[in-house]
Amino acid sequence: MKKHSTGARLSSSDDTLGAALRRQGVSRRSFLKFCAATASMMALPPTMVPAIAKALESAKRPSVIWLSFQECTGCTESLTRAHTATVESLIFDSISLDYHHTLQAAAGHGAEAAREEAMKENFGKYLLVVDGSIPVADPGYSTIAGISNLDMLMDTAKGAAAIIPVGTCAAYGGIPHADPNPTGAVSVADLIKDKPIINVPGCPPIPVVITGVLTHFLTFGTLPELDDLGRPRAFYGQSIHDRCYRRPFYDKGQFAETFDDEGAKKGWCLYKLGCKGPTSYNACATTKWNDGTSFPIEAGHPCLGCSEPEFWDGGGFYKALSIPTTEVARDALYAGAAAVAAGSALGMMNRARSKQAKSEHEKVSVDDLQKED
Amino acid sequence: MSTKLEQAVHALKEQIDAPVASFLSSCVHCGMCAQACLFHTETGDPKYTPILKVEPLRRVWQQEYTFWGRMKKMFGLAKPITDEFLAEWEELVYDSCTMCGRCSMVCPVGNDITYMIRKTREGMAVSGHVPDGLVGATTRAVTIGSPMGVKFVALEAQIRHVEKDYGYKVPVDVEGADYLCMLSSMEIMNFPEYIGAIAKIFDHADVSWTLSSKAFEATNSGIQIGVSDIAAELVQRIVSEAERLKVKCVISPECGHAYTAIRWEGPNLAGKKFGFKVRHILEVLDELRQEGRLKTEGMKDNRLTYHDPCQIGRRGGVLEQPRNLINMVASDFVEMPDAGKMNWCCGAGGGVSTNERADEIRLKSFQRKKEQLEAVQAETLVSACSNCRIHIEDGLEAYHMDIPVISLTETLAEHLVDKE
Amino acid sequence: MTELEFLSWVRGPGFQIATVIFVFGIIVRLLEIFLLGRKANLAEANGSEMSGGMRAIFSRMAPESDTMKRSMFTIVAGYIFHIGLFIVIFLFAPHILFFSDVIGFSWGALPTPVVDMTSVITMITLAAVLLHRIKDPVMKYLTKTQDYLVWLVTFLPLLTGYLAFHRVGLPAPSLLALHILSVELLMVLFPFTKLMHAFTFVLSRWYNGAISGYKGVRS
Amino acid sequence: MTNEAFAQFNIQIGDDLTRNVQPLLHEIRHGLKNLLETGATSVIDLRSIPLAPGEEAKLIERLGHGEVTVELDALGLSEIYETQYRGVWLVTHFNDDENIVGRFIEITLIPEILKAQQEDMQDSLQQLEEELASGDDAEEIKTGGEVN
Repeated sequence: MKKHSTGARLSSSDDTLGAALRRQGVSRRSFLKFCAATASMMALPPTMVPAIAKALESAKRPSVIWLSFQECTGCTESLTRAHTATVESLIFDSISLDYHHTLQAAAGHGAEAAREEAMKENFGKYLLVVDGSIPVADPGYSTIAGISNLDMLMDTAKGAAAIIPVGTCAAYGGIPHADPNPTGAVSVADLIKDKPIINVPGCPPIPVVITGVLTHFLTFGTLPELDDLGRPRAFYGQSIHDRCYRRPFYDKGQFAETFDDEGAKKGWCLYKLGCKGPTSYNACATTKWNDGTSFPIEAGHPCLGCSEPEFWDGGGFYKALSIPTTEVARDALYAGAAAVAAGSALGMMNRARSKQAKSEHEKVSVDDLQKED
Repeated sequence: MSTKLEQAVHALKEQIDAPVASFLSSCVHCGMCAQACLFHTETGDPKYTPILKVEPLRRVWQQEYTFWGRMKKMFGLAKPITDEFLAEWEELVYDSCTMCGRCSMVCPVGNDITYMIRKTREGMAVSGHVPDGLVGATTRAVTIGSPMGVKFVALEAQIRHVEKDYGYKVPVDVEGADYLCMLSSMEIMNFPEYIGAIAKIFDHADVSWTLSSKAFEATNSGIQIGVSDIAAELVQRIVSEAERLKVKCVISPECGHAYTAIRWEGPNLAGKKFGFKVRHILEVLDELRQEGRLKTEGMKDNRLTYHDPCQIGRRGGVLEQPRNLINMVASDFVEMPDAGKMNWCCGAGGGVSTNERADEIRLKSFQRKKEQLEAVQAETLVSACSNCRIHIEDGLEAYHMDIPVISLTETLAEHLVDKE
Repeated sequence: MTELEFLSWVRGPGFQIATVIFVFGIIVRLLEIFLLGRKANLAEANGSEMSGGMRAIFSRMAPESDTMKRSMFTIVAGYIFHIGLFIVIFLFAPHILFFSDVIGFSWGALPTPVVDMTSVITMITLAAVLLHRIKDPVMKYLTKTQDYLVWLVTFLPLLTGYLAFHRVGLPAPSLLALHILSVELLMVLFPFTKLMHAFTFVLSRWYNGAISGYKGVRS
Repeated sequence: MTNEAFAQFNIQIGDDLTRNVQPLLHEIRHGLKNLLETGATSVIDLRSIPLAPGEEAKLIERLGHGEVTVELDALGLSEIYETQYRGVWLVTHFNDDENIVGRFIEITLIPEILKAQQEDMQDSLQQLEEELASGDDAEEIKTGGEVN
């Protein structure tokens, strides 16, 4: 990732990516390799490589503004630790990252001036990447150069071609939004309704997923196909559970009961240990983390479902999905105790009614059987 | 004085107890009881589904004894219990139910539907929606002493005939006798041979017994029509006589519901445990057999089968005794399909035979018995209930079948070895 | 409400509400029944109430041969779907997790494909039962709205459970949430409908057996 | 992760886990048959398949190593070799940090990426001509690569 000096590359934002790459001396063969890796990264079939190559050649270099709000920088860390560094850096070298206050050298008003300049120059065309949630309870909770997150987002969003909330905080509110949500944190989509939004949730998102989405936009200039939660289907189309290599154990009913039992050692399904794989949509099971080394389930830990809204309040990371989040036994006990009281009362009332009916019995004689009333 | 409708609801309210509430809570509308009821199997009409017949009781239970039913009633959401509704149910409760108890045996959740029909009739009886035939019989039972209007003078005349024909003394009002023998009017009027048979057997076995001039009628119309007060009054007549004559045991005759009335409902109607035993004549005879006091000779060699009267078998518990006794006198005894506790009713019990209006359906439902008899190609049918006998004879005639229907007690008497 | 919020609701407050109504309702109804009591029987006994009652609780599971013949479909289908429901409810691993969380102990699960197959068989049987209810004259005559409602709330958890397991039609969290919701619906309606027979059948069979047993008849 | 690494952490890999190997081999067989009959090539992206630990290693082991091995130096290393099954190639792309950025099984006469590209050849031609032109001065030869 290059650190950009303010506005340094703004002038070249009309270049195509192909031209930019060739200028950097990237051979066609290297470019094809890059395209193959890109297709793989975007979860596109290898047959798409020629189309990608063609699209990338003529793709315009967009200006990108990156805003960080209530966040932990984990998403940026994830991105900068992307294992496919060379390939991504190609992309980032060819995009114009005009503002990223964590990464850029300039600070304070200078940085803000760069942002404003980039906005003005590329109004209606730049990509806005956001990480972190936005506090609305009191804007003072998070400000940058005296500008509240809310104001900065609304202001910057106006001229954006599309917004990419990166990380669960920006996409769905994430941890700041978790109960009791003291800052009144909300997601980008909660605030902005009139711009295309591509959510890239995860805590953090898989690096290649971030770059994959950027690349998609860069390559095709269109929004990828999104699911109901605004996530690109290419990466979030299938649940962890569906793509999990431990799925056969689930199907066979073989579960690890604890983290150190025989089942855990044998790599059995982690459902009982609270795995949220069945309700979590992400690419971890195939793309994996750390150079494709592994992903949490492979490491023996249940999925937390970090790419899902409310994952923090989902009722316990180690509580199986089929278990209610409240204390059912306690509820049942209270209800049972109350029922014994109420039922006894009603039962005794019934008894009394029956007794009363019997005591009011009017003796029936044959005269009563005669039809005349 | 409240209206008949109010009285009916009140009566039903009195009848509801934990078993009823449990049964009504359990019904899943599976329809299996319909397949156990000959009024449904022989007509195919779903309205005869047994559990539906207790609908009046169900509504009262729901509206009076369940929290939600009471809420519904309060907000006017409950189905009302109207005179028209009860009128509609009269036929279902009386004409097309013999209280045979077969449905109670098949219900998968264990509902004793018959138990509830009996209770439902308590409400129906006072509502005024009750067959005239039953009202007449009940009135005669209370005022004259027998549903058929038989007075002691008529019995006396029959006793004289019997004593003459059989040559045995028939004791009446003998204080201190071991057994007080009860009779049904049907036996007095239609089958006086029963009295002769009893006299012969008890003489043969040296049993000390007596009839009572004040209480000879064992049948109890109060039970059939469903008025416990009247049933209690009728039972009380027997209890008083049994106590006056200081007998050890009262014998219920060859009559189904009489056994239920005196044996099982009697003490509960009278409100006390009896100081004497109550036994069906077949139980007494089987006891004598076990004690070796019955010596028989000769065997009936035609194909003979036994019809279990519902109230004696399924609802009474007298199932083995008749078979023990038949085996003493019959060499070709065959059991009909479903014999024993699952036997099919003749179709005339529970007051149906007293209800002329029900004649058509009664004969229609007889097809069931006909098929049972045909299945074993019975040549003789033996039973232990006069009501069953009369109706079966009627049914056989209607279906042009020629099978003699005989009394088990009488048959046994015929085969006794003459006393030296 | 996002689908995960929906799921959180049905797993949290929704389940709480359903549990309270379910437990409260059932206990109240059982007490309402039980406390009505019954008169002591003054007649001389010819057998034991207790053994007759206990016997009937089990013997009613084996119908007489004539009953079997006449109600073959009801009995066989009834057996299949009741056993099926039992297997699906109590022997499916995620369900057992639920029970062990609530009552503190667990038991062995059946392999998932077995439960899966059972749920299909159960659903087919329930569909046949519904068809029977619509077609058979007696069933048709007996049937009230409640019967269809109860059928539906029994069928829905099976269907939604099947869909959730196979992840058909909707995203998984929604399917799971719908499944749990359908179970909550079943729980809420339970005390107010004939579903109560799941508890009262024991009482009823006992009473039936006791009434007959007292007279020396095995019913 | 290699199988040795799994063994090191005492992670057991049951045979029943490696369910993808056999179907993948079948897919390769299909691809090869297709190539012979119609000349159509095919590519399998190993990253798009949810492989269990050790499965990839097992597959590669089954494919074996054939006669041709090529190393490519283009934006990091690429290792391309023909497996023991002729026409079935394993293509592994690495980045500068020697991390795998893509791994494909290509079923083709020769992987596309090995062929010299039109644009590159044009560049090379131009470069060669330039070099020859400046060869007269012959002081210093500037090597190509950096076009800007």
